[in-house]
Amino acid sequence: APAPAQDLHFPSLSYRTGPFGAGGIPFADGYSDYLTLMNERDGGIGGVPIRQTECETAYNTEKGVECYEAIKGDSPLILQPLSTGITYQLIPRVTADGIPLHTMGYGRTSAKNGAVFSHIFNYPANYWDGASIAIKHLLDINGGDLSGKKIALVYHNSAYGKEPIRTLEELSEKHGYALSLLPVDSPGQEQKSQWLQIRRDKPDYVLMWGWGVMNPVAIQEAANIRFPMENFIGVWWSGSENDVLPAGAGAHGYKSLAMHGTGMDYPVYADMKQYVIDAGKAAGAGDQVGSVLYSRGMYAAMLAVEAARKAQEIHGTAEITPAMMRDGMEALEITEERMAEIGLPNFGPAFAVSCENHGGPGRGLVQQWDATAKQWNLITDWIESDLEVIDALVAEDSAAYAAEAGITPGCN
Amino acid sequence: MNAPSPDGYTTADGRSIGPVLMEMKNITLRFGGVKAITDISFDIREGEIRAIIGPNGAGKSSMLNVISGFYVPQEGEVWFRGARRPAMKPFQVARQGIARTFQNIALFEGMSVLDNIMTGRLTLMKSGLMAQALWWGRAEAEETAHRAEVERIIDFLEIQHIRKTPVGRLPYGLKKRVELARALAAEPKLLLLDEPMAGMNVEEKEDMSRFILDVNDEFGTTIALIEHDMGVVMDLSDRVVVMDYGKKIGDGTPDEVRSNQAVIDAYLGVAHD
Amino acid sequence: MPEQFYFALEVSLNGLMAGIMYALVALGFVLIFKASGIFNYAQGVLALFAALTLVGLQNGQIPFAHLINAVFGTSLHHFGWTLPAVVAIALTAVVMTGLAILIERYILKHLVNQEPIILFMATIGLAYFLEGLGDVMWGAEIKNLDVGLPQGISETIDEVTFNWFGYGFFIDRLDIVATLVAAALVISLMLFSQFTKYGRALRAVADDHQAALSVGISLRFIWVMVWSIAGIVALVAGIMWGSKSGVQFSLSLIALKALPVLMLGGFTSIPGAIVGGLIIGMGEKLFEFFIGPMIGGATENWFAYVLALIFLVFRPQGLFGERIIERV
Amino acid sequence: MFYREAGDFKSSYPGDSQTFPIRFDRMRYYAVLAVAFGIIPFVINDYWASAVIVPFLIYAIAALGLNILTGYCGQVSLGTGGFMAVGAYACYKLMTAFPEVSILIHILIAGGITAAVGVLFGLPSLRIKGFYLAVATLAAQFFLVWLFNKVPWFYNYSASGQISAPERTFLGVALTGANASAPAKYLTCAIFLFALAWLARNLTRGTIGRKWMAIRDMDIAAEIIGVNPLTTKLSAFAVSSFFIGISGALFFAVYLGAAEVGESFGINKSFLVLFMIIIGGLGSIFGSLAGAAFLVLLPVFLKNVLVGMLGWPTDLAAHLELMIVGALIVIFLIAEPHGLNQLWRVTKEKLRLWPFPH
Amino acid sequence: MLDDSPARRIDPQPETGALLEVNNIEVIYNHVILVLKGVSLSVPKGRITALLGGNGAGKTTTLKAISNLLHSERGEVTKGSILYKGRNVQDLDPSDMVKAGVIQVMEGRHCFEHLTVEENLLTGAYTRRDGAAAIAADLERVYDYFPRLRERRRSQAGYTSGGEQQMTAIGRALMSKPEMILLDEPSMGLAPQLVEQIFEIVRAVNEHEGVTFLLAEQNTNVALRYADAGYILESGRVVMEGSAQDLRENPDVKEFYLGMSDKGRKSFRDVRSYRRRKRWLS
Ligand SMILES: Nc1ncnc2c1ncn2[C@@H]1O[C@H](COP(=O)(O)OP(=O)(O)OP(=O)(O)O)[C@@H](O)[C@H]1O
Ligand SMILES: Nc1ncnc2c1ncn2[C@@H]1O[C@H](COP(=O)(O)OP(=O)(O)OP(=O)(O)O)[C@@H](O)[C@H]1O
Ligand SMILES: [Mg+2]
Ligand SMILES: [Mg+2]
Repeated sequence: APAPAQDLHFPSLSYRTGPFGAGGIPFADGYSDYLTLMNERDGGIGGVPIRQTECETAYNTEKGVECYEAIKGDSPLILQPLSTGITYQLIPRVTADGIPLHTMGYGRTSAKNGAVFSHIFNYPANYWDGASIAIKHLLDINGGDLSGKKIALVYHNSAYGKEPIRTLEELSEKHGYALSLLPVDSPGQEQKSQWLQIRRDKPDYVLMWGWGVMNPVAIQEAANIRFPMENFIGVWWSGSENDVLPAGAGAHGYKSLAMHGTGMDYPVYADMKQYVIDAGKAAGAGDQVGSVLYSRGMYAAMLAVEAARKAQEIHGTAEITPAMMRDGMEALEITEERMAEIGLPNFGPAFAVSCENHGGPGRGLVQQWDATAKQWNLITDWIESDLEVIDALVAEDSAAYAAEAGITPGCN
Repeated sequence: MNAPSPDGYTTADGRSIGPVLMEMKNITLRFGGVKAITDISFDIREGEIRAIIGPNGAGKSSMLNVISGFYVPQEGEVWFRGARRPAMKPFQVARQGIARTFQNIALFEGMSVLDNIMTGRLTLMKSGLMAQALWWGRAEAEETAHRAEVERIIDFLEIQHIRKTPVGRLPYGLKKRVELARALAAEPKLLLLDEPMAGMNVEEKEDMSRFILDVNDEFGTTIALIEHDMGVVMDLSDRVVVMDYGKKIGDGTPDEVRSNQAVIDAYLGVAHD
Repeated sequence: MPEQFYFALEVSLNGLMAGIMYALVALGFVLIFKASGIFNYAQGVLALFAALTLVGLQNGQIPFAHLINAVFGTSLHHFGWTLPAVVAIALTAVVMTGLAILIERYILKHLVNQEPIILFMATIGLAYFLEGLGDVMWGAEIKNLDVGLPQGISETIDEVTFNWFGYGFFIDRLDIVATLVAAALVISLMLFSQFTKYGRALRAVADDHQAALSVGISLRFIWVMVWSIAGIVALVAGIMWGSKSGVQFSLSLIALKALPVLMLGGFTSIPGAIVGGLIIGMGEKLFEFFIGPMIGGATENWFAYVLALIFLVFRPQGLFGERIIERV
Repeated sequence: MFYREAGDFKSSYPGDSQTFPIRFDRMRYYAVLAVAFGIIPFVINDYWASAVIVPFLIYAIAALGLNILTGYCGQVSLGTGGFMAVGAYACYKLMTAFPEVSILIHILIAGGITAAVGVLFGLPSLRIKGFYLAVATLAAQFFLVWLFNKVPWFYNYSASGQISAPERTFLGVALTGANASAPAKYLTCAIFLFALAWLARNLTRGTIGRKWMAIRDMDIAAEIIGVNPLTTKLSAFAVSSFFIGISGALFFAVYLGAAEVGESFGINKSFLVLFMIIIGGLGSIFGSLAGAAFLVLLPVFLKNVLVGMLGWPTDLAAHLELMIVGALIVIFLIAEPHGLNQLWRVTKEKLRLWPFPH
Repeated sequence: MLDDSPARRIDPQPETGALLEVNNIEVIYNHVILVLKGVSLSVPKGRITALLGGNGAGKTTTLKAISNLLHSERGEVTKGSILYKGRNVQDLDPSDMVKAGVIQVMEGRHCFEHLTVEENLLTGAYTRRDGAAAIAADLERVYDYFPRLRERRRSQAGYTSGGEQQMTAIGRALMSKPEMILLDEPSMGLAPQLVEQIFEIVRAVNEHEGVTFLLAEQNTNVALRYADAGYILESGRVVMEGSAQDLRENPDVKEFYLGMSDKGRKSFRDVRSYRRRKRWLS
């Protein structure tokens, strides 16, 4: 194991260029700003300063691997690549190297099973939770009955986009809706045929698993064919300002999932403004503060910081190693009080991580775009995913992985 | 030589010419509206140097292309070694023993002189892909054997000094010589030369003539030759076909052709020598 | 079954319109290929660069702000003015012309008479460079482009067709604009290349750089001219595509949608770009719409290429391309 | 000074056609081999292996393959990514279906399968030429990617369509999977590269190589002098795809360990490998290696300088990196359109003449 | 055809000065291949000057150095100077050279394959500014010179025969109304009566329009009949120069370039051994 560091190394595998740069920038900014805040305001975590490094992956797996290899010897406490593709590369590597990987709302869903994926965490929610939450939301609006309804899934034709399909299929059996699948090739600039199909088939609801330019184009096309926007729900990666703004008024009423709150109505922003933004220490261009993806980056950093605190606490040392960090993450417990203390009351769900469950509570929210006010509004309370269905799928998929990779599942 | 017998004839300088090697029968070739060749028949005999002459655009090169199988005439038949030639791809024609040079030099510019000449022997090489990949026994032995042959031709044409030069850099005349070497390397029965001496000065033409005669002498190669230098044509060839606007306007020994009024009008301009 | 028929018709119409959008990009390729035999891979990036510049100018962004801030620790972002669309478009056209001059000066001039693949490679280098430059100059975040083009379903067509057929056709107004603009572009470019001596010079240059030089055609001038026109065509394409999806990196990838169009129409033919676009657009949409669902969808990318390939097997130079001269 | 041909006469044709006719070149070649197999395996660490050297070796194989097709046979292909995917997926299916068979054999068979697919997609080259062919090969690229993405059998029905390489050993040493050590990965790739480069060298200096080059330089003339265009072009496609298939298999199994087809074998791969051979030098084996080294190393180098040494923000550095790579490509082409290989040759020619200018 | 044609009367003292002056130029290709090793020429205005020499002597290179087309072949003039009308023209663009009145007909035709014959000819008029009527008139004149081209005017040049392409290339140069034409091997691949015809055209253009010619030619015989003066190049050096008359009478030239021995022309068949070219300089 690497020697204890003088500081806490939080690398950021970000992408500020390439086809998905528009999504990567705010996330990376939020991630970095929160860590900067910790340093500026608290002098680090537990008295040890945070050292941030950033490595550009351009959403490209090879560059991601290069970044990983470059930093892995430098005691990185936690990695968050914000890319399902890179996550898949890193899963075996981090496990072998003993570095924890946090993929919040993306990556490999079955990593929820900590007995197989010892170093991978995907709390507070994953894709399958997302799919289930969306269906739950639809159930709610439909008085608990979706039978006979038609639901279409428009998805990014990649590993990422395909993730929810299994879940949605399982759920369609359970709830009796008809599911149709409409893949969109990356990057997704042209979606005429998909949306004409939707226009023809007139599904009751459209779900979307999109990323990058695919999102605004889909929303634009939906508006073009006058698909009722409130029946169009995107996953949390299809719910940022960038996605809805290009469609202008047409996007009004579009919904997306969320795994945390948004906007700047949280006390933490007072400190953020004081210590980071006004101090000229904001990351990037500093113009993303408060946006959805910025909030997500900040949330990711916040959870990482909390896990680090936890690790310091269990191991009784402030200078933690990646292995200790892993333990901290596995023992992480987020309570509502703690969230309030941090200055993010009710921003995310309360949950506790355990070896059996690296995936958190699987709760989410639904937000809706108000095109006139140009802001997202949360329209539901926390929605629980259908763990009965999902846990079975997780068990099945993680068992398959364990068999393939020769891992004996177990919690120590 | 009048009305050669089927078995051949004897030339003025005493060489004996064999039976018909290749015969073109009523060839007509059109490109859209352009009639490049109209109903032309002639034959080439074994061991002969046969010239094809005519004004620019008369269809001479097209005729060679028909012989090499690159152009497929709309009408007419090609007979080779006493049999009618079926429809064939150019590379199959080459494998029958017909090699040629081109009017606009068609060397492989990216390769060295040596490699270019070696390509001439492709039709004779047999080793398989695997053997070559591993460079085992047969491939290397074969390579060496053919290399020896090629070196002989290189010596013969006196291009030893440029063996390893990429042909792209060579001056025009040398390129022509390399092209000739490549054609010779194929050990053809019939060698087609399209203006082999264009762009050469007298001295070089003399050299080239010498080579052509020697090939003809030494290997008994039959040669069909297109050339605009009347001196060369008249001196070298045994028989001459004259074309004009795609039609045949004369055929016979150099002397006959030289005095043919139609030929003088269409091509020579003035009586030559 | 009239329903099905109407669907097919609607899909075809929309396919044609999508094809026009591809053709807008393909046009730029054709121009440059015609004029220099260069297969300009950077055309897509040119469109991105043009769109970025347009938005930047319109919003009064300070170019290179991020770089300046990083180096000098300043915090510059905007000049604080916004420009009317027309002015911004005109200025962008000027920028594209300037870019053409620079490209000629620093790249093409030095590559006269090189093999096509080398020139192709150079344009890829250029594409990289411009991509980086665009980002450094204007920032990589997604931007909205609004020059006041209408968007969304055309109500008129919807209503009229509904009254006539009992089925309202969906046509995007942006597509209608694109069609009109493309038609205007194609006609003017065709007139230019058919009836001016520059048009002839363009084709001469494409055939043989050296010979063109030897008759006194200034490659430099021709190239600057053509690259400027291609830059402006790229601007048009950038505006159309940018209005649709916002301006960001992926815009440069539309080049990949233009390639099958180009190949089908012929690399050297201006009307070919349009006809190719129409065929590809309609073909791929119909295929995706009717066959796609059976085989899992997302077929458009490869189907466009396969369609073009099928045409090429019968006409190796594309529908309207110049015959490939094979002689010895 | 050392670089002299004089006194280095050849007395036999095999001697004259050997790979490195000049003594000094030969010595240097042995030195490179000694370093590659005698020193590097003992000093290589994870970073150098995973970030630089292994990708370099693998790309070099792909570049060799493409160079055979494009550089030697003149058929421009943009399908490299797709063919690499064929190699990768073939290897994955073989690895999971026949776990008891050696991974090395799987890799070779994957190459063979790719060769077959390559021949299939090479058929249009008989009609279609030049850039039209280049664009047509994109059909292969997009179709193959789509196929591997769409048909679950290829990825063993995994939820996301990703494939991950299970651990496979050779003589008890892990070559794939997370436990494969840097030297093991390095040696696997290095041995493949060495063997394939040797194969490529043999092929290109013999009959088949000359047929390829003849087709490249002037296909009509080649046909008229007796080259069968069908078999020649298809053999180039086959050999090239064999190489590319192996590189794809290594890329997936040894280097990445997991792959998603659209992301790992997308169109960008095709372009990248094409750049390599153009920058390195078309029709040159050394050029393929040089080009691969250049394009793998340059971005890493630039990143380390800009971010690591100058401390610039990563995004700025990434954008500048793009600009610099782009500019360098152009500068290189202007300085020497025939690539690094030619640059090297000219340098040698100068050395030979040294100290005289001409 | 080899006995002396009506020899042109040569003014012993050209009344006009040199239009083009090449002073001791050295040309290197690809930074390493030294091709011209100090060539000096002087081309008097209104005259026909021939540049003779064997294959690879450097004729084409000299012409390209003058027309500035060398750059596009990765060649450069490393020493010496080229003066046209007393002005150093080395830094001009090839197109500026054409504007200045110097046009080159390249060796090996170089027609624009995809353009029709007529379009090829019209590109020759690219730099002209004297109106469509004048251009049309000149086009007619070219067709009168080469009737074969009139017949083929609508065909793509790539599909015309070698000779037709040669005519097109020469016609194209004439279309630019130049002051000076650099002709590289105009007779190559042309039928004999056409060779005479082309040289007649050269002479006519020279006499009636005062166009100066510098022509590189292998066909020494014809070239020296039509030229006023000549230079002989060997391996990148000028080895002999003089009036056409002098050259024609020089025994070495006679033997090596005109193929004549004391007994007149001998048959190509009689050349029994390969001949070593005599070098005037090594
Ligand atoms: N692009 C080039 N690169 C390298 N060497 C060249 C190049 N062009 C010509 N050379 C060399 O320069 C020398 C002179 O060539 P040049 O073409 O000027 O001769 P030439 O007198 O015109 O001959 P020819 O009568 O055959 O046309 C030759 O040895 C040739 O190999
Ligand atoms: N592939 C083709 N397509 C169209 N026309 C052609 C083609 N090949 C030749 N021609 C035409 O056929 C005629 C004969 O051409 P060919 O090349 O055979 O003439 P040639 O006798 O060799 O003339 P030269 O002495 O000038 O080389 C010419 O008018 C030419 O334009
Ligand atoms: Mg001919
Ligand atoms: Mg010459």
